[in-house]
Amino acid sequence: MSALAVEAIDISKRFGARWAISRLSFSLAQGRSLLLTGHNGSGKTTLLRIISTAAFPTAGTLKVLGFDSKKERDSLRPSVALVSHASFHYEDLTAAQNLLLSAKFLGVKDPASSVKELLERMGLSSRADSAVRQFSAGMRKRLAIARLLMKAPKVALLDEPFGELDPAGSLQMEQLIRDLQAQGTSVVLATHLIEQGLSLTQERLHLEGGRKVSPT
Amino acid sequence: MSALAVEAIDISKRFGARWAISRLSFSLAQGRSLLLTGHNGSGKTTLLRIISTAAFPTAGTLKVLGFDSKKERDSLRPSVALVSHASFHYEDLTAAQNLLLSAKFLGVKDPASSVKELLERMGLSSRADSAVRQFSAGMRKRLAIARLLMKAPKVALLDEPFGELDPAGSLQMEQLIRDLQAQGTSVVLATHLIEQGLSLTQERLHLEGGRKVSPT
Amino acid sequence: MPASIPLLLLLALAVMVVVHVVVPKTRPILWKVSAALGLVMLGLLMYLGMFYAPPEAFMSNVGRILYVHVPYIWMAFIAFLMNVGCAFAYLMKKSWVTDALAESSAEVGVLFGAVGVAMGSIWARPTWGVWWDWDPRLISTTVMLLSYVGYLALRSFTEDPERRATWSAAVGILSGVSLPITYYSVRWWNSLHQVQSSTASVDKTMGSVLLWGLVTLLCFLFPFIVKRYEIARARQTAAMELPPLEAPRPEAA
Amino acid sequence: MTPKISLLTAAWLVLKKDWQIEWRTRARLTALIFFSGATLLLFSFAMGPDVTSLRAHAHGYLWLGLLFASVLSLGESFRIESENQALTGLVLTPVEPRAIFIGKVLGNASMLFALSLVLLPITIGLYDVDLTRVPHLLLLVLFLGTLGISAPGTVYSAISANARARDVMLPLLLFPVLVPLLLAAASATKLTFQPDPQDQLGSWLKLLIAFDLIYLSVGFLVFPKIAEED
Amino acid sequence: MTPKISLLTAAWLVLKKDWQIEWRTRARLTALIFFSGATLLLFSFAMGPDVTSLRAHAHGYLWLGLLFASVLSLGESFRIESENQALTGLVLTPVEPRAIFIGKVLGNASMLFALSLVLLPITIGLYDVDLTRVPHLLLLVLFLGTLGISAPGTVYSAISANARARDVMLPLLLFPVLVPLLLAAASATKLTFQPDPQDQLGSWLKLLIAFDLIYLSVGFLVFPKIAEED
Ligand code: HEM
Ligand SMILES: Nc1ncnc2c1ncn2[C@@H]1O[C@H](COP(=O)(O)OP(=O)(O)OP(=O)(O)O)[C@@H](O)[C@H]1O
Ligand SMILES: Nc1ncnc2c1ncn2[C@@H]1O[C@H](COP(=O)(O)OP(=O)(O)OP(=O)(O)O)[C@@H](O)[C@H]1O
Ligand SMILES: [Mg+2]
Ligand SMILES: [Mg+2]
Repeated sequence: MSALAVEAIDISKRFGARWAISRLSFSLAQGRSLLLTGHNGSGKTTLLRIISTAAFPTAGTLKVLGFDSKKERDSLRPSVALVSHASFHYEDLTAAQNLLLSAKFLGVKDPASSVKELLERMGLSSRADSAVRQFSAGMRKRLAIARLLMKAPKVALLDEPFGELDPAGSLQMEQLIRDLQAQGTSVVLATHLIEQGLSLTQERLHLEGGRKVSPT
Repeated sequence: MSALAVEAIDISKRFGARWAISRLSFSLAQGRSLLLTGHNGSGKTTLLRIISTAAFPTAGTLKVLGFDSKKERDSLRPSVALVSHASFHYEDLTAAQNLLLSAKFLGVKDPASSVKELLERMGLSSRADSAVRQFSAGMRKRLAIARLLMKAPKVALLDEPFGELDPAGSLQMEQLIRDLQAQGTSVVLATHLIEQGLSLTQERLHLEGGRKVSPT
Repeated sequence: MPASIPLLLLLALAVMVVVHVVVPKTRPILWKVSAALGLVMLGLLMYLGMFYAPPEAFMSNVGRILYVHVPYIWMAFIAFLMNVGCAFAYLMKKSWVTDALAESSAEVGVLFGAVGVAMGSIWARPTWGVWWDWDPRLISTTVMLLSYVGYLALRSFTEDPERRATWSAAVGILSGVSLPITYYSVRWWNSLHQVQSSTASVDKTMGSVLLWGLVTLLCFLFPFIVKRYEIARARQTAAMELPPLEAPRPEAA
Repeated sequence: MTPKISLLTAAWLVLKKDWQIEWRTRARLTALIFFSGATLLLFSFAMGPDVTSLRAHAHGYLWLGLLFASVLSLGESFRIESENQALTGLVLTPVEPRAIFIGKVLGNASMLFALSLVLLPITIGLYDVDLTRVPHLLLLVLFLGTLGISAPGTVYSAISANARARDVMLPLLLFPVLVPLLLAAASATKLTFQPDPQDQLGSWLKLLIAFDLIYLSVGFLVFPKIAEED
Repeated sequence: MTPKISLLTAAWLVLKKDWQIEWRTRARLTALIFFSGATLLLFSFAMGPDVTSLRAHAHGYLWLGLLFASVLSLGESFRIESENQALTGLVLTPVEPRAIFIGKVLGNASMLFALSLVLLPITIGLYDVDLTRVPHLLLLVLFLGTLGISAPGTVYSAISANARARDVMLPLLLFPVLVPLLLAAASATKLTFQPDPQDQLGSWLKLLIAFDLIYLSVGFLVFPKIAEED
């Protein structure tokens, strides 16, 4: 039996009086990838944030890579990474400085050169020394992806990764996802581009009002 | 000769030391629609903001509906509307309050009922009384579109309108664009989904580093 | 007054509150008993304070307000101590019970403290000639109350229950630092106001009347705290119910 | 094409929106009251326990407290507008920038005036001043003073909402401009607390009115230029 | 799995990042200096032209100025972290929250300490005090005092950065907690300006150190709980 990358046991998440995730259970084997779909406001971003340990379920247990996401968050965090609507960057640092900071926190060997390589790869090297405040929407997305790649996580959480990327960037993103998968990373991909998503993943979870339903 | 919706005469826009738009000239006849494409950071958002009079060209003249965008902005503004990355909403007001405010400023007749109708149309009526702060990315986009529809502009500027929308919302957006066009509105559509964009517009402008080039 | 007395009072309160929380059977009875006892004791306190105790040496009869002024402020102290305890307990192990207790003790503490300060102020008018004076004891007490008002404001401005609980536990502990400061302020900054009296400096009968007043008010403090606690719990459980297992049928859209 | 609604209607809508937001979050006024209450307390610490000297300077403390509170209040008022670029959204709607100015000034002034009313009893309690001498004139002074703070405050907070390090920019810009106004307001307030043998209150009031008119009209002229890119 | 870098390395990186941002924008310290300079000036206006009384209270004005500046500075320091949810990003990287606390406290304290150094000449100029009596002790008092402001300040600004009406929430929470510390710092400063016949400076310094230790350790314990959702 292969280990589980994600295992949700009856999790729910409440905001104020509203349940964004309701009694959700599912599991994903390590190495396999999951497509997350659902209407606007169905809870995709919330679920990804919970898996990334940026938020925690109000009730229920979530295990990621065998760790309880709430109690063992410290052990879990080095192995998951999230790209979402909020980009986590410091607006007044440059792209290179932002990445370098992550690299140092992660204890990457030779941070400077891996920053350079990643910026190159995401097509940002000509703007490495611009403050993020001056970036366009797509450039921000690219930088966020670079940050995820820097971490080389075991579980990669991608929230609408194709949004804002130009066609070339979109193709590259697909390739990146395949590369991650080839290295054994489980990808959880939330997107509204269902065909594209289906071609990249093996499993699917469709949410409606925070509940699991079969896609229609 | 039909009147021109947009006429750019050698416009440029500088941020700091960098030119986001360089010596751009183009025109768009009233009633026709334009597809705006280009790599990330090529200047699409900047151009749309300039057309909407949220920003002004550093050099050159831009005429929208025959008005000089800088000098006659007051006459122009009631007729253009923009949906972009920044949503213009008050986070602490509810969806309905935000729309109602716009409606009153616009002097719409019977504002309450048109707010209700628009929220219904954009699938937000169940969340009309939630603060925008609690909205998901797609719900914010829907609210921004509702605001544009409220204005019924002669020139509609749409910056990646399909981003963040679920498939149903995306289809509805296409239909909305066609409806706008049927009423004689010129649509300027910036998107990375080129096929979808081409099927909705008659003309195309491809930017590279802020300059007009022919798409490859 | 020996330092052990306030600690004993705190202990008594803690035991009663724990009993109330842990043993459901006592819930309808205990607070009523306490309140009733308090009422009876209050009647006696009036008599003792007005007629039995000797007039205060410097302030004559106005000084008799002492027998409620001091107990009120002491009750606020005890409630805030309880708040700090609950805040620590919450950060150690999350529990809605300690969160609710923290909320109720802070609110009741602010209430009792405000009454106590108001009485002090009423007292100050005839004795010092002003409503208020710049004195370390008065200021530190007021500042302590203000820091708990800030605590309550934060609670009411935070909607998410989990955040509210952890944030306010953190703020509660930091505010708790003002308790010992208030207590010692008289020694640090030499004070106009009375320092803590020792048994030596206070007449025997006065001391015992004061003690009577303290116990009386403790009998009121307890029902206030548990009643407020029950309100907080009710609000929590209303927000806490899990969503139904199946989606409600009609809302299929 | 002229806008469909009048300048004053638009200003009223802007003002109402501010009140609405304040009402929904309800945090601002409450927090301001405690903030300036605490500030007044702090002043008396710094000045030591001399009651007569405190009473003699109560007018100064009152206005300093209001000034610091206004920095926070103005900052908050434009933080609301810079989230999601809401101010740009208003301008594009279109709403006349001058209407935005009027609405915002009145919104800020009403907040500060309400605050000053709440601070009065605190002033009595802490500094033992006598407010009953000419209460109507005292109210007038408070009204004119808070309006005078709001007019340049609105302009500057609009600027600093877009500038870098905006929280710290605002007071930097604002304080120097406000010094004369504060001086006038504090002096006038003093004369409502204490006897006014030489009948100077009237001239301070006139000065205050003049400041208000100047600041309001300058703001009215200048605000459209800064509310949008130019 | 243990983090790959030590707590102190991480704290140092957080601190360096704050300095880097400050250096790029360069706005914060400049603006703070002008702000507290203006504050000191306003105090002397509000208190009237009595030089001896000004000199006698200079220590109080100095710390009040620092206190108001610290509210702005702390608010700005966490505005940076709440844009783009950068603080959440740090926690997820993962960076130990306690490292973030240490880094942020030192960042804020260094900013305030720098500010206090700049304010000293202004204090001389405005209030004519004598700083040369025990300069090393004065520096020590300033250091301990600004560190003591930063410790609870960091905790509270992290909270209020996410709370509603955050600009006004911070001082509301912070001021009451800081009052005793300020009192101790101001009293100690007074004794460095003026003769200290009863040799009380030492005990004030001890009190200050005690406050710092308490606030730092409480903050150290509490910060991890509030840096992330729980
Ligand atoms: C105006 C606000 C006042 C406040 C905030 C205040 C505060 C306090 C506090 C906190 C205590 C408890 C001290 C302790 O036992 O440790 C206390 C006790 C006491 N207060 Fe006040 N007080 C005020 C006014 C006055 C006035 C005007 C008087 C009398 C002139 C007074 C006389 C006393 C006495 C005699 C005690 C008892 C001390 C003892 O036996 O422990 N207080 N007050
Ligand atoms: N406020 C600003 N300050 C400085 N530079 C800016 C600013 N806004 C945009 N730019 C720069 O202008 C250029 C064009 O940006 P713009 O946002 O218009 O790109 P875009 O075509 O919309 O890209 P995307 O597809 O990623 O949304 C970019 O190089 C960007 O870095
Ligand atoms: N901070 C919040 N406070 C209150 N409600 C929230 C918050 N964040 C999300 N929600 C609510 O939770 C639900 C799920 O939101 P979420 O962002 O997860 O949706 P989503 O599936 O990602 O939608 P989209 O496709 O639009 O991005 C929505 O109803 C939303 O209103
Ligand atoms: Mg989403
Ligand atoms: Mg763009």
